[in-house]
Amino acid sequence: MQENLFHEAMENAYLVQIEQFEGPLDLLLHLIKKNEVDIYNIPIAAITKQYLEYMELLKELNLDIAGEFLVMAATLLQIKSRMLLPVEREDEESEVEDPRAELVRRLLEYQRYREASSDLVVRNLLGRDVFARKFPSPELAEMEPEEEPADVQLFDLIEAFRKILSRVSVDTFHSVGADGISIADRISQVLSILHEAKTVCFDSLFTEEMTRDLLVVTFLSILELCKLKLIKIVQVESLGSIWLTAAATDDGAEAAGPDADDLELEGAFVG
Amino acid sequence: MSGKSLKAIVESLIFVHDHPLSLDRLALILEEYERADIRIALEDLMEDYAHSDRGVVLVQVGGGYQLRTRPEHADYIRRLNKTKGVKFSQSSLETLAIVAYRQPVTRAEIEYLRGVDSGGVLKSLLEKKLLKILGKKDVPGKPLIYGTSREFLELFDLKDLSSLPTLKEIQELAPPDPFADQPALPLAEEPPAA
Amino acid sequence: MSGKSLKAIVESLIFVHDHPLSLDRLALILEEYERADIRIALEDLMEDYAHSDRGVVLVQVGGGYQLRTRPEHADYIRRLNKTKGVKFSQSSLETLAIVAYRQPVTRAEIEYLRGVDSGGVLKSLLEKKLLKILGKKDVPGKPLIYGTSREFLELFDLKDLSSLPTLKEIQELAPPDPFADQPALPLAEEPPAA
Repeated sequence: MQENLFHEAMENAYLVQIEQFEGPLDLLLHLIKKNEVDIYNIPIAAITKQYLEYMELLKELNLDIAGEFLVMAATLLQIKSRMLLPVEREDEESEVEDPRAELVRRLLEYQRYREASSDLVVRNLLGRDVFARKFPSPELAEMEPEEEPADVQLFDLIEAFRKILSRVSVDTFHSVGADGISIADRISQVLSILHEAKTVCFDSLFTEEMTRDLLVVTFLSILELCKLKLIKIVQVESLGSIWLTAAATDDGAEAAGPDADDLELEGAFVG
Repeated sequence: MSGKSLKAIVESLIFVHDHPLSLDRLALILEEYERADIRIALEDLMEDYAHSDRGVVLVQVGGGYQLRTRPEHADYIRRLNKTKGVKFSQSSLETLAIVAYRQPVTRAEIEYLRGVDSGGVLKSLLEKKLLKILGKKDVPGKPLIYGTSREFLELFDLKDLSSLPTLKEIQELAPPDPFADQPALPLAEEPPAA
Repeated sequence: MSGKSLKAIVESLIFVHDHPLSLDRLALILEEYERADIRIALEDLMEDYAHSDRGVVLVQVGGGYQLRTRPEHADYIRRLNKTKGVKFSQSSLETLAIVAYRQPVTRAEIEYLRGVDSGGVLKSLLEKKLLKILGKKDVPGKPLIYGTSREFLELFDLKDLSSLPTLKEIQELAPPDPFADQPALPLAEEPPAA
């Protein structure tokens, strides 16, 4: 009777979106409820069968099956095979845990939060059931506001930074730009140019045929090199050309290369 | 009639503020008044609102006091605002519930409990400001830890986190079923009373 | 106590609306009530407010009805405004974010990233003590280099700079989904109980 559960359903053409199941735990709870079985004593063979049938159905419909569903399928099969092993009775003291125990704990815990979430949604929600004055009162608007930091979350800060980066250039902070060159790569290129030429004109590092991405990468590489004190930037006269020179190398600073910390910092922005 | 009573002052401050106003904040603003007197004024005000048949009630929510409309008037106000109000997906609600009860909590813990990837829903709840990043957990990998925000309390009409409804206890041991075709689970952490 | 009286309904509507609410508009919203009754409710409400010593008054203004705080409370309300913690402007937030993530950083670098002059906003963040000057950069022109302060950490409730979440950690929450545009497919539901 249960075998054709889902196929029957298809024939009945009851349409429902795949989102019906939040995940494998949700699906399992659904099957347990539908079959009216005791969650503490799940008939694992029957439930596994139905679970796999559902997976089969998804496949037939050419739907992508989330990895979590497959992992659970494997878990169910493993539990099923362990259930078939004879329980060794000789050692009464060390009780062998039921193969289903871990799964049942997870299901119970999940069910608990499911219930908690339905308790939440029936509360008097602000903006749905109850309303407050969520606008600046005219009394306040008439007064001079004084800016003081308070109402800002960490997430706002990260979001602000993300927006800046996306505005500057999508690829600027990507390790690989359109030219397939990262800031780190460009840093070493600029350094080797400087090794040979000792002094180069800033403008000569930016040529016409370079893409915008490469221009930006080059610029950031130079900034990074300044920060690492590996190069010096000199402008002889106001509005005159800018020259780059390798920083003094006597103390071996150059050999040390970019500071590991700084590179890590950089890594944080690379998507 | 003078309106210069402390109770009236407190009422006007709560009225004009667009978020719940805490006793601490009131005490800071009304520096010439004793904190104890402000507290009494608040209690009086709560009492007044509770015993009136007015359209507005004073509630304790999100760590402060706020004036809100009555739930039974929601329908009329929706007509005015032309909004249907917030709607949550099951995944958002599950995630909110888990974070609310288990905070500070990591993404991995949430995903273990829900059994599915929860990165997207976490991000969307952060964007809605219902969750916040509390910092990083002091374990290898330093994962981010999450908690609920003041906005969460405000949205769900909660005075504070301790006023969340108690999470249902998980029944630890099932009564053995003599008709079961499989042995009952020895799930109990503690042995059953022998 | 029922709160379902017309007077209470009218009060709640006036309360939540951000502009004066006219009788016409009220009559339109409360279609199941007689305009004459709504007018009476409004008059009753005016009467109630006039004879109470509450912090809020009902006034007729701009062709409608509006709840406002008592003028004699203006001084207290001004104090609320002072400690209000006005939201960060976008420019402050951007600058703070750049300094937080790229420190030590010069004004030129900030301006390169933001694409606009940032002198004013830097100054204001320095005054708020959220940023500090770390020193001068050893390059021609000796530009000042900026970093975040202890107050910055306190504001965001951070133990130290290393607990600042990275952009990568946030992006990892919801990596771009290549199947995001895939429409939901119809799927059969369980059959009706036969």
